[in-house]
Amino acid sequence: MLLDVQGVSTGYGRLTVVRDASLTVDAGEIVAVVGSNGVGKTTLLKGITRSLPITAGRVVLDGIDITGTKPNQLAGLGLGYVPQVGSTFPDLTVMENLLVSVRGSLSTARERCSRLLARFPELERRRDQAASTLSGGERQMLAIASALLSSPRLLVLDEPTTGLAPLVVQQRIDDIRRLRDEDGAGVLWVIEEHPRICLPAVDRVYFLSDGTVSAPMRPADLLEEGVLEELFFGVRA
Amino acid sequence: MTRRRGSVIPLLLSSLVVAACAEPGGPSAADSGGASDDGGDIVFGQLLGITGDYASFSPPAIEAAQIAVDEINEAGGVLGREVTLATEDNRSTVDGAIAGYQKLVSVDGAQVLGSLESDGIVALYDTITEQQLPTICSSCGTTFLDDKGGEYFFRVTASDSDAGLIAAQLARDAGYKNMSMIVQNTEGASGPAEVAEAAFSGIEGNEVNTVTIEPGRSSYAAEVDQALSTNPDVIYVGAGIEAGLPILREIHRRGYDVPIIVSPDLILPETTTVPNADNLVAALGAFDVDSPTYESYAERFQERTGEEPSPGLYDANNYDQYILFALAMQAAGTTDGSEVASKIIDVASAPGTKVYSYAEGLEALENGEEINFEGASSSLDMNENGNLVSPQLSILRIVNGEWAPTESVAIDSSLRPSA
Amino acid sequence: MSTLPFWATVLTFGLVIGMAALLLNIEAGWGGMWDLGIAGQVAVGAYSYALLTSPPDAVVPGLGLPFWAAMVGAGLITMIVSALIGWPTLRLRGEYFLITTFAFAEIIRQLIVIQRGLTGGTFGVTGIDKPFAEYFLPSAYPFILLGLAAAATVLVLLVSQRVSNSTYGLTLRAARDNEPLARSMGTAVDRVRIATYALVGLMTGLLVAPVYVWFLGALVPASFTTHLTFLVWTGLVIGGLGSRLGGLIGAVVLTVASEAVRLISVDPEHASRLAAFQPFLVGVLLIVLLRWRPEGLLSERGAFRKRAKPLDRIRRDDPQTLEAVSA
Amino acid sequence: MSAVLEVRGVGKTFGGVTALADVDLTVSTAEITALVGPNGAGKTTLFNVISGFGAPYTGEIVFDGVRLTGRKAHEIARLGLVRTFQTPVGFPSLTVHDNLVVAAGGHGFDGPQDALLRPRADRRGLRAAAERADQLLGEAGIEHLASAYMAGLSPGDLKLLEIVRQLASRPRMLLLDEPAAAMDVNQIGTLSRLIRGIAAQDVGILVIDHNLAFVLELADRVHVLDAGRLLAGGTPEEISRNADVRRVYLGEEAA
Amino acid sequence: MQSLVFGLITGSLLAVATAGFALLRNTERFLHIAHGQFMALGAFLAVVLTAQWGLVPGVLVSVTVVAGAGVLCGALLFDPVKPQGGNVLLFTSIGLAWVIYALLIAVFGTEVRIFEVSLGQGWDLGPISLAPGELAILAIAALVILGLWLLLNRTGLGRSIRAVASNRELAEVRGVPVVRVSRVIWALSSALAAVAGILLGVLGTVTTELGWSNILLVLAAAVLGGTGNILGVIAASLVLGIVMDASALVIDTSYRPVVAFVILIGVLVLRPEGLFSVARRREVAA
Repeated sequence: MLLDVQGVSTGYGRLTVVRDASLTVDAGEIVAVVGSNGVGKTTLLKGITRSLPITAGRVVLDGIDITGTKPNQLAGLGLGYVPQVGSTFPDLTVMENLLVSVRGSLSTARERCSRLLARFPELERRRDQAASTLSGGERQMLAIASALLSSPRLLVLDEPTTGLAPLVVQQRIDDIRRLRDEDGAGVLWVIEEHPRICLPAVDRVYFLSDGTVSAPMRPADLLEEGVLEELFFGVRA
Repeated sequence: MTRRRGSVIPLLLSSLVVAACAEPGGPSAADSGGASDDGGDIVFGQLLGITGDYASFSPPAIEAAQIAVDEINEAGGVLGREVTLATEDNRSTVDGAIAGYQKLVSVDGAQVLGSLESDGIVALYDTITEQQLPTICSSCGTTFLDDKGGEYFFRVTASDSDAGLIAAQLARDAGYKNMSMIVQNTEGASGPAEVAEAAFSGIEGNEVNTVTIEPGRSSYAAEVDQALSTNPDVIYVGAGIEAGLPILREIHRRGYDVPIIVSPDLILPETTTVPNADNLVAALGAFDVDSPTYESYAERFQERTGEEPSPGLYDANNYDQYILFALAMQAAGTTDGSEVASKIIDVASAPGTKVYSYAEGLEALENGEEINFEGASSSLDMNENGNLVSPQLSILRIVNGEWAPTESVAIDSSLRPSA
Repeated sequence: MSTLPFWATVLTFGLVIGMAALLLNIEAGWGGMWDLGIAGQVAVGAYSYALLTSPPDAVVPGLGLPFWAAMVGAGLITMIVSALIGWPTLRLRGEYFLITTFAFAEIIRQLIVIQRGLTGGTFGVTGIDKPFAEYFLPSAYPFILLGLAAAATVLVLLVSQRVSNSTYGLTLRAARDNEPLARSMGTAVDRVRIATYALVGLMTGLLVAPVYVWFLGALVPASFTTHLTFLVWTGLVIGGLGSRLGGLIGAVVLTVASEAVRLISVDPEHASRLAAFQPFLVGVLLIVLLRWRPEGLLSERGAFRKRAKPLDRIRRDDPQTLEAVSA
Repeated sequence: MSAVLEVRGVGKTFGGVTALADVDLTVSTAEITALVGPNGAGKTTLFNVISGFGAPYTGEIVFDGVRLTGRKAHEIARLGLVRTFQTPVGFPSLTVHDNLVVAAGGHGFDGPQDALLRPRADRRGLRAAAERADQLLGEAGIEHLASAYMAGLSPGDLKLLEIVRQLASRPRMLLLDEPAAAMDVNQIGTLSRLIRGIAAQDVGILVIDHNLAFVLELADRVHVLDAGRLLAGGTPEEISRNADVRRVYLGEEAA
Repeated sequence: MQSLVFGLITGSLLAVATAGFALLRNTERFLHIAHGQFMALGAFLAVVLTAQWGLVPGVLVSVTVVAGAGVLCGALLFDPVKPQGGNVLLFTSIGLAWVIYALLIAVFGTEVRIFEVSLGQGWDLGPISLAPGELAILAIAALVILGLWLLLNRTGLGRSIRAVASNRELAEVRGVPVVRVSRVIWALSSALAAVAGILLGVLGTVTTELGWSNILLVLAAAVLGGTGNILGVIAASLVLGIVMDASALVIDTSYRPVVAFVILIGVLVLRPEGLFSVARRREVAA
């Protein structure tokens, strides 16, 4: 098991937002967490990626307990995280954004980044532009690309498709699939918008409401007529 | 300003206040002059900038004061009592001076006040006059005291007006016509500079270009450039060491090789190292190096510090002021402030037997003679405003890497703007 | 010898700084306007007072008004100057506001230095008219001055108390906490802030500056450097930003503690080390208090406890929260 | 049906990006109006435009017969058009009670003059505001929170107070920005009752929210905003069947 | 012309002083008022040490010592109060400024100190005059700034620093050792302060007031430069230096210090994001 989250509670200060959340991700698997705005999806991810303190439970990454680990050590342990807000360095160029994630000598780093950029032709064209000049979709692409540089075995994505046009959303989904298929990575993916576009790409899904994580479900069950409507709209169409 | 001093109302009101505030059984603070005559040690107060802008002047001045007090005590003290020195820091600021003054007067019980520089003293002028505390200042050049002294205020140094006049006189006598003045925007520097400017430009055919500078800048290149833009044949630099030194170096850097008259603040060892040191000339209230007082003082100063007294640091002036206090107090026969103050001009000036040490003066006074103390810094003869009548001024230049007096001059009073 | 006049003088200075700290508390503690230009406002008030009282034939000529009229005049002048400074400045946020007020104070001080004809330049203004001086012996006057300072402090304290218990004070604190929300409730935040700036200016010119002038006895620009600003700020931070009495207590503790050093007798040779004590004390107090008791000796919550029960500590001015709100 | 707010052809751009384009919207006091749309659709931008926050826009907004163009936020609030905020921090270092007092105290707090020159009147005003605050706390059933500091409240309580506080000033119309976010089911129930109660008192309501379930249940009329444009408008039933809305929300391919 | 050269010297010294200040402002997000005192500390140490050990070793040792002091202060004084936000950091820095100021007085005394270095006499180069020492100061300042720019833009460490400045949380997520980078920034910033203090001391004099008298100008330059790019800070410093020195041609020299602050206020009121700040499009999440 790549990621094992066991009964985790986390939140801001004394405020517990997520309670007793458990979920798992296996290698080569895309796992989604679905839920509407404000139910604690981002909080859960911040807890897993150690940006927020965990008040109960533990997080195990590939057999290593990371409950007490500092966020900047996670990349070295094979966890790549793309936050929802502020997922790029706006003042750095595209190339520099990528280089930040690479340790080791400059020449090998450049080589690796160039190889990676070859997979993202839109970014390749803008390699010396500041990230702040990119469009929303390009920015998300850059964010995913930079997370990939640490050769993660687990990729944690916080709503990478928010605010993107459906066509662009599909492109991002293809990127994510490729990760699973080509690199054999596990993906934990938070989805709020476009569930119907995104869910077919997913292997397993958890539904999050009011800080509580449901039992794992098959995406196909969710995609059945009316289920999403009930979860999201509260009515049966 | 009318002050109904001595009327009954103030006494009544004050005693009420004091009764309400004073420590039970403690001595009343309402006595004028601060201290009561209780037969213990006599306290000479000393208020100067141990820290802050004037800090570099205080170490030698404190040594000099201690030399004076030791001399007084060795001769048997004043009125048969020991003299002690109480020193307070004014932080070179006004509020520091006020707190320090209160400490000296009310805590230490200082019966006279010696001070070094002008700022705090000018602020305290009214208070000191009202409290009738005899006060001498050893390096206050401020023109404020030109007509305000004489009652409780005295100074044993030349006025800034004189310092300004002599600068103009120097330039005139050397035949210069076109002077550029670089003047720091502080009271000590701009006071004399204004007098110099008025006096020099008052002479027909002369031109003056004045550039004001603010201290505390990283460089003064632009200001110096402007001063040099009129191609002066003589430059006047009135500034403290902090700004003065870079200005002198900057003048040299710009390749100007004309005489530079500097204000007394710059007569310091540091300025002897500037590349254009040979061009520098300054005038200063001279130490009367031939006087026996100076010789004996200089010897003791050398013993204590291993250094020569330096006119630019006013240590001999500081020594003189405490000897004057002691003699005046002895002459008055009391420590009462107004009595002592009224004797200061008497013991400093003719007529009277010339005396060259406290012991000599004490002896003469005990013999009932009038005395005229000749100080280490000058003859100390004062006019009715407590200003030196004929400040001895000498022209200093840098000789063999040291500031040295080269000649003495008297002020040409025809240069005085009012004259 | 009695140390009382000395303490009276020190305490007078402490009250001057204390009054300024109380006013700063209205502005910064409750209003959230972190003003680094206090020295400038005090300077405007002090010079206004001095020039209004100074006789027309003095070295630095003035109008020769009686002291009370000059106090009112100084109050009005400082109020107008403060409002004029506040008008462009108050639109700026955070550090930009800090820097701008800082710069304004420095400009005022430099103008005082430069405008010799009006202000006496670095020579300063002497011969200050001290009220009631003619009725008392000079040795008793420190106590009179202390009494006047205490009376002025009581007035400032009354104003501060009134503000703290008024709708205006509540609005001020609300606008500090969350400006967009305050606007959305109909509060003209800019107007409230300029009015606050003007009120602080008025009180500074009316009371703080004159007492400071009486205490100083003469004005030189060196008395209005940023050191004065930092002294007031340190007093307020020590006492507790946002509390009712903290500024006063903190400032008095600070000034008394740093002047008490004078009572330690040392060899003059070591005097410069001792003299370094005041800045050292100010600095250490600031660092230590901010670290271990950031709310100061008295806290805002303590001051407005009434019916409040303590909850966990909050981060005021949390930029993220406010940014999120205004986004 | 009396229209209290009319938005006519409003458009707005940020540095070349169109945030709103030609938005028409009418809110009447008779019904609860909702505005839904995905993230970045421009809902909050529209709120900011209406309530006077942010830079100028094109088009026209009329509230109660008064053109709002060029008016400052506090002036608009004084007309009785009051908004809430998505992040409901309130005034964090004031107590809940004081938060309400600020809102209830009327709009006239422009400076210290009343506090200093008319202290008695000021005190009376403060007391009246405090009574109004007590009453509102009672109505909302949260008296127990009166002396708590805002900074210590739970997100749900903060959300609730965000509305209760703005009610204190007796508005003509409320703009509610995501009132149900971060609330649990029970709180959402309370919230819906509260909003309906307000609407019943002839107060106009425009609510934006992500939570479609909540909005569809609450509102009488729903508008859908996508990429700055109004996509659809109608009753909740119509909206939940609308193909465009499904496409935008769930990502279904348009049929 | 000549005043342009003077302005260039003033401005380049200001740029060295401000670069370090801006580095801290952009990464640690507070106004480091004690930066001025680090300048004074560097100048005093260098005056004393160069007199004993010669110019180069003295300067190197004092810059190193100041850098170390900066790291220590950052770790012991500032890191613990970081969660309390920029204002607390700012006032902690003011407190530190007072403490260093007091220690300078206590240890070195208040006497004016000078470097025993001559800048030589000016060469006449057409309309301008430039002394070898002035050229050296300009060159050193330029080298320091160039070195800083290369470090920031051409090395991994520099990228990490800029990444922390640009988005601290993300930098942490991307595996940047933020604490270590923060230490490096403190060292770098303090070392720059020391270099600036020494250069100022060589050009003028060294006094305990050196820190206080320069910090406001540093603040002004940093704010005018904006937070985006170190080049903005350098440009702002040069502009301030040149305008201050060139103002002597137009108005009385006593107004020189006022000029800088009037510009500062004017710019802040008209363009609060700074004169040279690259208009940064914010990442819109909503």
